[in-house]
Amino acid sequence: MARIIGGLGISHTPSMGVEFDRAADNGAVATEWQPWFEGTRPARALLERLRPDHLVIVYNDHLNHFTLDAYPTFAIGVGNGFPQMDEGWGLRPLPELPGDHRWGIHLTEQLIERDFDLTVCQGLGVDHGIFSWLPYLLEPPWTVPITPIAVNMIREPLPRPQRLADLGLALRAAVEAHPSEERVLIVATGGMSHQISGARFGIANADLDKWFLQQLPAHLDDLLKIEVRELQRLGGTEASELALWYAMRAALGPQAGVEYSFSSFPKITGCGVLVMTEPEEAIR
Amino acid sequence: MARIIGGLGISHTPSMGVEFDRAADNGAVATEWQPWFEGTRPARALLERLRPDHLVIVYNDHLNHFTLDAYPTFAIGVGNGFPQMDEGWGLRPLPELPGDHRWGIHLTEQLIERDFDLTVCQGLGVDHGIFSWLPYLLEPPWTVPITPIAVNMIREPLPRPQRLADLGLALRAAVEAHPSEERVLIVATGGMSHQISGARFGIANADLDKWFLQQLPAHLDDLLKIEVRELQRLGGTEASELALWYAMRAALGPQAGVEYSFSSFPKITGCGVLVMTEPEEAIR
Amino acid sequence: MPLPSFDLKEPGTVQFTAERAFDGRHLTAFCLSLRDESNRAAYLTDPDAYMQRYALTAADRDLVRARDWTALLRRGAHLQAVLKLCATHGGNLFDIGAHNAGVSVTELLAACPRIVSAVPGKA
Amino acid sequence: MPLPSFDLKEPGTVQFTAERAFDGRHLTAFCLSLRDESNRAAYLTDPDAYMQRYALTAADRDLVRARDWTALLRRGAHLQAVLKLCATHGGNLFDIGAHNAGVSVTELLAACPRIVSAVPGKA
Ligand SMILES: [Fe+3]
Ligand SMILES: [Fe+3]
Repeated sequence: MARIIGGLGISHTPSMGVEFDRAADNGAVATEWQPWFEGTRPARALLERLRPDHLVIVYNDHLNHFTLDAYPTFAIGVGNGFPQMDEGWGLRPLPELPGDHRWGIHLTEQLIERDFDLTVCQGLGVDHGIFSWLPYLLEPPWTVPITPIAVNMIREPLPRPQRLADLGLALRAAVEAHPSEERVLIVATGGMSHQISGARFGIANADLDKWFLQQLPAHLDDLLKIEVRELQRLGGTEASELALWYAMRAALGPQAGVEYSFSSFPKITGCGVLVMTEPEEAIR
Repeated sequence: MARIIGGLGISHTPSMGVEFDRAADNGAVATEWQPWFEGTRPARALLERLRPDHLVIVYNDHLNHFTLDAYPTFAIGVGNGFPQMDEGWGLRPLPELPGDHRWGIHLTEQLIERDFDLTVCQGLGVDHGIFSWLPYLLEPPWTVPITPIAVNMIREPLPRPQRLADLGLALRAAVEAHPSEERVLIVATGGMSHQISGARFGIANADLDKWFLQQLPAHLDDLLKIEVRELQRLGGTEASELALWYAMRAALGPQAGVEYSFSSFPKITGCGVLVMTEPEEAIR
Repeated sequence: MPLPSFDLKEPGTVQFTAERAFDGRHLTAFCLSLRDESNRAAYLTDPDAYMQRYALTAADRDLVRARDWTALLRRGAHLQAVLKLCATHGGNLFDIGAHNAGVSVTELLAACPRIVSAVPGKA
Repeated sequence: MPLPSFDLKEPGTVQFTAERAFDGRHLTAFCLSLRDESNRAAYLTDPDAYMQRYALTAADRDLVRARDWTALLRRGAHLQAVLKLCATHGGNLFDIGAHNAGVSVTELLAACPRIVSAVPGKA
């Protein structure tokens, strides 16, 4: 059976991607993004040591692929590649995400058998939800195939926090039912505190982000009791995306431990990263 | 609170719609469709007596609205009208389905709160899944608003039969949470035995359909133990759509009783209808 | 025609598995584009040019040109999609079914409904 | 600029409720059509003609012409959709945020990140 070797939680934001490209052009990272760039180096080294064979990435689309004509609570990508969406300023110089449609089919079967009502996407484009942070951690050309799972963080009602934890548990069972010896890393990505509209635009609750990174590894049950509205009130409306990180934590065993944790606040979105491993994969 | 007054199970098939239009033009129903036309008269009379204020219709699309780029397990329509899809032979002379977006929002909120991972559709077109049988039972212009819930019966894996029963239970709770005194009829529509491809094209297990209509009112638990593949083996691949009827039965209370039950086999699809009512609405 | 058997094997049944759904995704997308009337007109005007818009292989295009409904289903085009293609060429379900069953449309029409009897638990 | 408050009321927050999502569905669809480069070009060439393709009301069209980002959000256009419209006109998130907050872009840029501190259970 395949198995989960660890988990990665990470923020995404368009500006993170813009800055990556600018730094690549200029040969230097802008001052306000320097902490984030440096902060991702240890995570990058950890991923290299962990050698995952497959990445399951729980993320959210931002109306760049889906529309409100049909907005899925949970959508899974089944394909051998997932192209980048043009978010309005043109495409970035990056390849498409590699996929493995057999993994997509396997996870679809396993999750629907466990009563997750997926929308199954044979043509899925992906936005900064994955493309913004991925180049910081993995250098293109990307070779490790990805199965993307998109979660609604755009329109009310959002799924309950507990549903995301249940998704993580189901993903664990689904991975373990895969007839291979592959090493799977579960990734969840959602912006930390931020709000990008209204008079609260730019709210930056850096302490909330640090607190969340401290709580998630060992206190998921406490976090699940917090309403998403409370995260939004304290951390901005888009802090709802923190709920996605629950799927990653729940997919790992109770004994999984923290390898690395970091956060910074470059401008308008809390940027954090958390790497956890199962005990038998511990590097720390 | 709103309440469920009863349920309707009914077959759909494109030819049923074609025949309705032809009969309207000719002033006479074709011989092979005569039993079905006559058989729907008592159901029509029952619906008139039951005076529902809202219809929740669990149906399936046949790649007439959705595509395999994004095929939802469960999709809900939120709108004040749902247009007819052109299935390749032009539109039929029928108005769009009336909707009530507030009911759509209410049911969406209630079902997602109960962990149904809906795809929420603000622009939903509907095919013969609803348009083929509706004119037999309700005369246009239609005035009772409808909330359509589309279930994947097109691509494997299908939802488990139990998931459809769970949907019915959740619908009951959702209706009862509606702040009104409205009378709600739960409808489930799926073709009975039929297979429309392969050398088994035209398989007609009329006895299976009769047996199903006998079992559903009081033996849902037994039916739920039967794998969908077994229904497909005996009744044809599209007999999988019988599983949709489970949602209707499960939405009613255990004491709900049969008002009317009928089936016939015009040509290539088993055509049946079942009307049930809650005890306090019993007419029989 | 002999009565249908109670199994899900080919040629009786061409199951639309998840693998087939994936393999046939471009064919299904091409066929479903014909739900749109203007697309039907464009396709009928110049089928080859129209098919170029979709990522069909040369083998896929040959199956479409040959209206080989059975091979299209095996290749992973969904029946409901193939039906749009068939309708665009003036056909209907019975054309596909007859091709699948290896009989004429007249024979198939005469044989339907093909009455069988069995219920679960009493094979 | 004063620091953001810990509540979800307007004008601090314009919640994208399910009702707003429904009311603004045509505006959101119009804005999202601008994800496509050729649509952006068509819109910029003749905004009024382009808007005719969508079921926008006269009031909706006025808000678009006025680039009244705040009123568009209140009307139910999703922020991520309004952002496409803003980008098409050469703007970015800060233009929308400044309009929402009633300050200049320069002021808003200078104020960010607007550091606050609180965690759940310790308001
Ligand atoms: Fe985000
Ligand atoms: Fe059907």
